Amino acid sequence: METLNTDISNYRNLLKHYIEIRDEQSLYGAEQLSKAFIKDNVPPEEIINLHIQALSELYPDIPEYLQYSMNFLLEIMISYGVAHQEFQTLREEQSELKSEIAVAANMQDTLLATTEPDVDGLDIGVISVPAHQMSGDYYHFVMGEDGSFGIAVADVIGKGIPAALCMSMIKYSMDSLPKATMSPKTILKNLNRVVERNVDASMFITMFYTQYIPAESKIRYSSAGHEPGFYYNARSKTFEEIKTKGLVLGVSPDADYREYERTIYKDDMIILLTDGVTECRQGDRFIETEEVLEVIGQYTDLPAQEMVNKVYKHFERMQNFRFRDDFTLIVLRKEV
Amino acid sequence: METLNTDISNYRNLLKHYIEIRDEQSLYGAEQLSKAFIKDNVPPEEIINLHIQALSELYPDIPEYLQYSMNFLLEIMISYGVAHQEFQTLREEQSELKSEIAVAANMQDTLLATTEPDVDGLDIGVISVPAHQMSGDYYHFVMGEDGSFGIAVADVIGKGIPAALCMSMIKYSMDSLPKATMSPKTILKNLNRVVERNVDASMFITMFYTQYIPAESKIRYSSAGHEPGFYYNARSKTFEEIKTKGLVLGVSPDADYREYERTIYKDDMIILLTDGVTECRQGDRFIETEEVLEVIGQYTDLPAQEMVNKVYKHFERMQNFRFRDDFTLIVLRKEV
Amino acid sequence: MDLQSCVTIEKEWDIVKARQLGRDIAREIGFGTVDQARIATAISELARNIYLYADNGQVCFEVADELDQKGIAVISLDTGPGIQNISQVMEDGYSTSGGLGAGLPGVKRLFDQFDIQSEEGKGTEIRVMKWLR
Amino acid sequence: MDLQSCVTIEKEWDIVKARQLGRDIAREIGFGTVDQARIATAISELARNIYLYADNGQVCFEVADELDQKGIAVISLDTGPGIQNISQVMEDGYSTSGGLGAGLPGVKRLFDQFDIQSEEGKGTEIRVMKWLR
Ligand SMILES: [Mn+2]
Ligand SMILES: [Mn+2]
Ligand SMILES: [Mn+2]
Ligand SMILES: [Mn+2]
Repeated sequence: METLNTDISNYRNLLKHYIEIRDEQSLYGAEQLSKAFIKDNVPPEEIINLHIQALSELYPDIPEYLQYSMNFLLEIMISYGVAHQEFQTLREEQSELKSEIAVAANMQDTLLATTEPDVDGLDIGVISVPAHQMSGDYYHFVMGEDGSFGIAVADVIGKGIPAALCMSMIKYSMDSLPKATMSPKTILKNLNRVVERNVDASMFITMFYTQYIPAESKIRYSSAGHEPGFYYNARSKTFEEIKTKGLVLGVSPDADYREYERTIYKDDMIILLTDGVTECRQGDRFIETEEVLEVIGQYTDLPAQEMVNKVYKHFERMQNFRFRDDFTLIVLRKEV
Repeated sequence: METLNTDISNYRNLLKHYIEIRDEQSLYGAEQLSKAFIKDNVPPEEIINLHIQALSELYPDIPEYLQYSMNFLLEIMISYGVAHQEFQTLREEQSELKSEIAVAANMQDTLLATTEPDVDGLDIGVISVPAHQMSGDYYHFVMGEDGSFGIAVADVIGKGIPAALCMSMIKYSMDSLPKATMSPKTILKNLNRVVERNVDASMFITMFYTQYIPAESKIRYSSAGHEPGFYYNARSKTFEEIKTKGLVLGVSPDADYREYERTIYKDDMIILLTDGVTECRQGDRFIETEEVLEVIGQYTDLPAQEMVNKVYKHFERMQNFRFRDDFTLIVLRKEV
Repeated sequence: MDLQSCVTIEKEWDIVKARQLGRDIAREIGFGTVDQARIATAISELARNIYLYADNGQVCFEVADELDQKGIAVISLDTGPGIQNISQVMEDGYSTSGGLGAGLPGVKRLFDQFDIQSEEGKGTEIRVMKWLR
Repeated sequence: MDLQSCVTIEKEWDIVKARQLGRDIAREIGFGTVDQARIATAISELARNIYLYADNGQVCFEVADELDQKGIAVISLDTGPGIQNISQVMEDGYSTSGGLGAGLPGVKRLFDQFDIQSEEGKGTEIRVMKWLR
């Protein structure tokens, strides 16, 4: 808070120079000095005081009314000084809070870590990026014993910390399901009960659960109100929405889920995602599904992982490097 | 950002009055005006500009050097203005973050909700208050089928959001344990494995698990490095520390826990707690265990719930209404 | 410690009186212009709280003249409704007036020491201290 | 749009030159003292970034004179290392200089419009616009 003598003389000299010559260089000096003051936590009312001191040293015969006017200005500046101090506290608090959240986000990463299954003849690409520090999107691979495996993609309605807390619940619930129960509709039915019982009525979770059965070249899937994925037909080079019906998790304790089935062929792809992908924005406008498919379509020749990376980078740029929702995109391509 | 004409004339009139009379009332007016400016988001450089304008209206023959000096001051104030604007953004961000955390804390409350068992001849009192919005303390009652029940009291090393996230894990893990497994040492052994597998190596959890068996008037307990509880002997009116050994959860995958047993008699009490109770501070000093017991001892005649409430209020006042750690205190009194 | 001088706060004008007295005492002790203005601003805040929320109250001043340091203590006393949740009132940004940096946290920032005691239904005592550097 | 006037930033002195040119143009357009000072401060920030982090760069000015509004555009162009993580650089408090309210978020606050494009290894282009009110 205390103004150093060097500051006073610095300020006075620069001020004198400016009053005499009025060049841009003194003003550039003023700006540099100002930043140094801010860095040293000098509040704005001290600046006014510094100005008064410098003036009266430079011009001892300054008119009285001007002296008084400066005292008045100083009085006005006190509240700005208090606000400035509050700012500094707030900054510290904020950075503490953010590092707390960073730790939690890290824990979440450890917790939700999942391993992509290494299945012959299947190329898998995954990207999942939170909009804020913590993610409310979730994906998980579940290995079955017969070579089949499951993929869960989920999205908590909401973002940030509450969504992340909710998401960790899904993870534990998934873990506690008996591994034998691999049927998508049974998994959703079980999870629905857990969510309904444990989570606040205002929190909903959507999930798309797909089971891949290599022996039959088939997928089975069920959806709990989740954003529909797409089926890419390699022969016609067209996308088709994967239509499903199913209530979001957590609404009704005894929801039942339909199970669908589909055979997939060589070079076909299954595209799973959350609404953070399909509801990207350009300025104030939500993009259309066709635009999303167009973007994905540009990269169908790439390996699955490169493909999802490219699509992500495309939307990142389009949205000015600020996603408004968590973004998860998974591509499965049948190679044989 | 734009200064209104009424502001200019307000400012000018007040300034004129002050220069002429120099009374406290004008300075009080200045302060009120200053607060109004801040409320209207007027940045400090605009205040300097306002001052320049008012001065030149009041004193058209103001010396040139003073004009220039004020321009210099204005230049200095620009960086303060930018900081002031950043402050406003920060305030909004902060309040958003805080309400996000409030939602998460609410979810946590729903999630960790537990029902005190209603057991004949047993009086139970519980209080658990987080230091910040979210708690890293946890307690849970588990009903057994033979009339026995278990009480888990746990504390994540750490506070705030990461601790709370970690705590919800314990809740799910507890839920997924088979109800039949009521033995304290088995429960801790199982939980230890879950924590070790799922949580970051830097996160540790302490837990004290007590099982009450009404038929035998016995408690069985095991501890994973948790703050020791106390046994209150109603005949001698003395407290005795409940000594245990056991590694904190999450350190080693195959930790084993010892199980202890004790018979309790009419009017005896079991006091379970977290270190937020025993490590209360008075000024810069941690209080001693004897002081904690002295405080608890003052209220032993009250019903268990009133007792824990009184103890909490005592420490709340002592710590100037700011707890540094989550505070959990549970009292079981055998009534017959 | 000198004897206390007090200003009873009943009308808005009394806020000005308290400021004036506080500023005069601060000047006598040797505080510079900036600190005088800070002290006056804090007095306003304390006196205004009495004026707005309590029926009865006063702002008092003490001069601390110790061996190694001099300072001013400002004490605000009221028999108002008291403060239910002190931690909340001391939080930044809580002030319902909407102003930045106002309220009791602002008063705390303007002084070196801050103490508050409050009992619901009985009143509030705030004591702040600023030392001359 | 008028033709661009540019200042190449090589030494610290060029920062002053850019400020001067920007301030002159702003004054001609009709911006008042406060806005002139804001524009000059933002120019400093942009030019300093070039001076400190890029080998080669310039700060250019355009006068926008449209039917219903006039304004100034300041464009900073460099062939420096580019910005790896733009979202991070645009976050408040990121600035490693430690100063409050400095950095690109500060520049953004001083103007009405802000655009940034950057490619790693190629350079950065920042374009800001302030309208006369
Ligand atoms: Mn979501
Ligand atoms: Mn979403
Ligand atoms: Mn803890
Ligand atoms: Mn603790």
